[in-house]
Amino acid sequence: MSRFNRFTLTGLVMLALLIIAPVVIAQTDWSGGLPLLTRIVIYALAVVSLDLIIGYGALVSFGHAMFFSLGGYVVAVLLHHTNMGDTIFGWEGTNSALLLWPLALLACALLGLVVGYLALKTRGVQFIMITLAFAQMVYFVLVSLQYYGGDDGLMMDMRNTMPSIQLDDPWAFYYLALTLLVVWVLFCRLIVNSRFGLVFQALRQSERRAVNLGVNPLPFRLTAFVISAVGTGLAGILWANYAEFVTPDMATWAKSGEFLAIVTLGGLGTLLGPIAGAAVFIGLEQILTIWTEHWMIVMGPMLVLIALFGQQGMLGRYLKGGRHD
Amino acid sequence: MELKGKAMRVGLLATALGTTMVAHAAAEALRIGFITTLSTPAGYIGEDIRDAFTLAIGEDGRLGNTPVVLEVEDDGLKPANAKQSADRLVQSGVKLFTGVNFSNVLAAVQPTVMKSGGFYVSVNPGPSVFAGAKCNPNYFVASYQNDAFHEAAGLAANKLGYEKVVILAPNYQAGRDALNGFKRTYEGEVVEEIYTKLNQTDFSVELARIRSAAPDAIYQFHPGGAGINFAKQYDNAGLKESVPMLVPAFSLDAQMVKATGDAAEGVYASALWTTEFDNDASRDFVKRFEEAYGRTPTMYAEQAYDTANLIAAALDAVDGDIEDADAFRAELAKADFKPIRDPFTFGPNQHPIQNYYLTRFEKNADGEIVQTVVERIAENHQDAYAKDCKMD
Amino acid sequence: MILFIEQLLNGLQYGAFLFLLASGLTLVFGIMGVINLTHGTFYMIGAYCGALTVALTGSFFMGLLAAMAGAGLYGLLVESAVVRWLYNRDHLYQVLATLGLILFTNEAVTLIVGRAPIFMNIPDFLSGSVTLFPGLAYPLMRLALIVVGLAVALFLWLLVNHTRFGMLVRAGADDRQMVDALGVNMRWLYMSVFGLGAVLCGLAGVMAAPLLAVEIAMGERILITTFVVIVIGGVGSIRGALVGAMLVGMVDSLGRAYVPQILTALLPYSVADTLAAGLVSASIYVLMAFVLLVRPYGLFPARS
Amino acid sequence: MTEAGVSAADVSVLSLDQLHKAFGALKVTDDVTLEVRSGEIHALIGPNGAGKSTLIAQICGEMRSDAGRVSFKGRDVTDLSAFKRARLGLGRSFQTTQLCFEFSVLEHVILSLDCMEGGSFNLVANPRNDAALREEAMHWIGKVGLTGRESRQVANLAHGERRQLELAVSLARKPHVLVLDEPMAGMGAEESARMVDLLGELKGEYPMLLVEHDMDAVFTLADRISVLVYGRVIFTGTVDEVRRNPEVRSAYLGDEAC
Repeated sequence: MSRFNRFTLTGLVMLALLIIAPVVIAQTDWSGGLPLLTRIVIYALAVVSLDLIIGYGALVSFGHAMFFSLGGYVVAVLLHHTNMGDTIFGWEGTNSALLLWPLALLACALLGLVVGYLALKTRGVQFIMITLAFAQMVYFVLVSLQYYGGDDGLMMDMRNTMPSIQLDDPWAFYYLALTLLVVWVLFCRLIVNSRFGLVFQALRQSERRAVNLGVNPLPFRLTAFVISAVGTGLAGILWANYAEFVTPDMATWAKSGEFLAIVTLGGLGTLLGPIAGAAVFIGLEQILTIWTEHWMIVMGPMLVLIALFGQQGMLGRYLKGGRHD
Repeated sequence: MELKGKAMRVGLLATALGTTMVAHAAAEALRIGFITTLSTPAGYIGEDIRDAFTLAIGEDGRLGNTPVVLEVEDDGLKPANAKQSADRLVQSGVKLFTGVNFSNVLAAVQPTVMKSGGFYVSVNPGPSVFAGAKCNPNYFVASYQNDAFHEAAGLAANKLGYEKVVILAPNYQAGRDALNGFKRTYEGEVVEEIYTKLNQTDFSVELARIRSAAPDAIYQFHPGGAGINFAKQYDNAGLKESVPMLVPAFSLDAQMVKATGDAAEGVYASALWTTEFDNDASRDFVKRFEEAYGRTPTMYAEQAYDTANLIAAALDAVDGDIEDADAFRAELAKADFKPIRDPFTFGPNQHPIQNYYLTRFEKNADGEIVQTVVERIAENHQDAYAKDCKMD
Repeated sequence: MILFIEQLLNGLQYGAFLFLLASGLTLVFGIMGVINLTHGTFYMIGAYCGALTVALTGSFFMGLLAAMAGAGLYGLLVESAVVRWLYNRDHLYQVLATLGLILFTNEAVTLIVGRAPIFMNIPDFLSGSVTLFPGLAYPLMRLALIVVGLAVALFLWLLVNHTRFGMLVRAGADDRQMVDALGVNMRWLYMSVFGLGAVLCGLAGVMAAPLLAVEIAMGERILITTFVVIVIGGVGSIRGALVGAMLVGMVDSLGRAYVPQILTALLPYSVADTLAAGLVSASIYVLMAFVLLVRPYGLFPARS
Repeated sequence: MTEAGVSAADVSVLSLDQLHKAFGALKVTDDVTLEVRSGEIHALIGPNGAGKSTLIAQICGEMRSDAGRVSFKGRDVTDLSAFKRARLGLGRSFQTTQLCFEFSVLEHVILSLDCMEGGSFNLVANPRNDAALREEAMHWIGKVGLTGRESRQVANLAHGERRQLELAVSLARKPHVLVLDEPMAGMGAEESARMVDLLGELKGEYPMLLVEHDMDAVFTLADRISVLVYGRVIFTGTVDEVRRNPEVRSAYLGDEAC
């Protein structure tokens, strides 16, 4: 029971901090606070999704940036056509988030399905590399999309619209992103503890045992992979709306690596740890860049130290400890 | 010497404390948002831009007569970071921005600044998106429109009498723009159009294709390290002697020439300005820059210095008050100052109408490779997008 | 025809270069189970040490020695300070730590040498071209790369198949516990393999430096390609690294040489142009995905 | 040992027909024919390297056979993958324990019960809160003598307890045959004795193929014994027949026998 309590307690503390932080920062004259928090929340959404398959399924994807970029590109491209007055296969387009976002998520799910199906034929290092390969392919496709700006990326003239929520208002946008994060974490938590989740985790701990209990590994891993792709895609959608432009940058291996680093930093298989990881990683990057342009000379060794001594990331020990006995 | 010491000190301060540089911060100092790329291998360009701008500000912390504070932010060549910085600076009340070094970063920063009603004056990139239908009254480009060097190179190729050429660029937007710009003005035959991979390091395959096509010359655009690699390998393959190479200025800037060595000798480039410009303002600038920072200024440094002086002239005309945006805009648009390169005027899209030169990398008396001016190839050249720009 | 042979040579040359990088990486990977992202950094260190030494002494051989020594020493430092403690940890921690080392090294080199790329000349005895047969002159520097690549392949083959060290390396790739059980000093074995890998990177760096811009982050550009090579070849196998390197070198080079022409002949220009550029860029990743789908553990996996 | 009574119960549950497996030139299993009848414990013995582990992998579907057939409950399963064979009721234990170490004992047995049909894609329901599942899981935990240990994490169990849990995990699925790969391996005398008692209790309920080195255990438990040497079954018979057979004695039992 204590594990449940620790998760709930940590989750509530984080939520309280994320709710209050912008209000507190607004009292100071630091204008970068809200955008920084928004970035943290969006990244958190992506890395929580990644943690779902790495932490609970040992599926180390080095290509999750492809879903991040796809989510963003789908909304940006559709918005672009709508604003240009083009029709898309006879459809005049829309700017409504309620329509565009599910569409983008569907695209991510389909890509996840295809990539997952092929990649899950391999394991371990080969899985890491084949996901990377697919992400690189997506990256090169995006770079070669001349019509959508190619390497320079595509501007969005406005954010999507949503009934009764002003996405253009930074406060409303932040709290919307935060709400989505909360919902997503709760959903992931539900999955982890579900009948599906039990099997999925069993596959990580002992595939042979699970198979001899009659489990066919592929559908379970594929389902989790697709769910993870959708979550990362949602983060991409939010990112596109936050930044109001998308670039192939979103699909580089460095971005995928960043996601991996954040998950590890926060603590694998904890769902909440990666959120703390995102806050620390992005916060640190922000603080260090303000301090010196040679910030990497500090950031680098910090990552090394975390890998060497933070055996389970920042929150791994705490959130995983105290279970059974 | 006095100046050198001060400038060094200011430069060092900027390096050590990063980013917010306070030069004699008076209470009323005008804050200028200066977002540029300092980290990453391309950071040397950002350093040149920042340092030249700082040099223009001088030891008294004034741009013209107006006390200013440069709010320098490193974007790390990530548009998202730059956008973040722009948001932050806009919210803290900054109204005037400059410094961005790359088109994709500018694409992230410019709209944010425009939305806030602030001004942006570009020190380097002039992407076509903002030069045509999406031009903006508060957006000025004090350098060049992105296609200009390529168009000038096309004219140069005509003048040099090349009848068939092979053209190469990396397969991304700027690369495609480059080759299209060249083809717009070039009158001969393009026998082969080769797109290389982004971040490609080895060009042996492309060199073999060039050799077999046996053109009169090649035109190639590869920025940064790729440009150096290309020039070195081109020389090593023995092609430089038989097939002349023409490049836009930023494919071989002063720093890149050092890393390219003798392989750069004999290469032609289209340019706005070089260190060998024959006028006092230019010589003085090169001397001061070298004294202050111990290195040769690149074309980017010159552009930043001119941008600073353009802003200085406009500020002086409005007594440092940019709250009256209309007045400040009108003064900027006059371009009423003496640049180091040839004087220019602004077209309707507020991009420069200016002269371009054909230059050649040659050894000087000291055996150093310098960029000598061959001849003027374009007079009062205007970009192709100006006609699409309709200011209100 | 002559052009085709020249392009084959280019593919061979690129393959030889990739092999210098991939052989060390695959051993480290196979024997120690470590994903070492700093491998590209050793290559950069080699290029810098070589270029700076040549600038100082004017001797290419001094540069060669300095590059191999510099990269090797840095490799040993990285092994003993960081990587050694990560042998039995999950791959993720190795990725995190070595990513941190990349960031650190790049910035440290920036602070010491500066951001602007530095220059290294082609040594006189390797400048110019030789005529292989009428109509085909090939640059000596590139021929030298091919020769060095093949020599290293031969050296590694002898080392792995005909020495006690090689026996341990092979055993280690097959079964780590077994080597442990033999009572071999594993620390010594790991350090030498890691150091050897770094030295070969340094060699690749100094051999490439005359043809390339020596600059920060040059290692990361080549790192991912190197990983592609060893995954295609099969992790832990020298033979796999050689075959993978040649395959990647050929596919990349011949793709760049002929795919645009072939597609332009078959398809309307506007389609062919974009398609060719995309295909050429992604060719090695397509190759890797294809190989892994058919043979999930690569062509010559060390561990079956 | 008495001769097993010849009755309707004597039908074969699991039968191997001329199974072959070679790695290169090395024939690891060579023409193995063998059957496990309902209600019996059929022991498989043989020296190290005889091919026992490979044979089990072939039976359970982890390794494809080069030739031959595996039939289970009268159905040809040679081409079925491991998880499909498991779903048909082929239960097993592993030579080195294969368990999910992060689960609690209770969770693990619940997992086993919940996978009867190959696992569920229900993303919402928490099986731990299913009273019926818990109750049934507790029954099997009790059956193998782990009552009181149900909330302990598998990683914290003693070696013998893990073996008991493996049995519970298999039994919970009500298997039609149990393939046990050295269930006593690594156990102390006391633990072994408890395991022998436990298997003895289960005898008759579940047909078993028992691979074991502990000859005392084999002679106590088995109805029939097959001897595997260099991939071939050199003899099959009752315990007494095996004891008496000179070929077996020389090839394998030798001094170890008594």
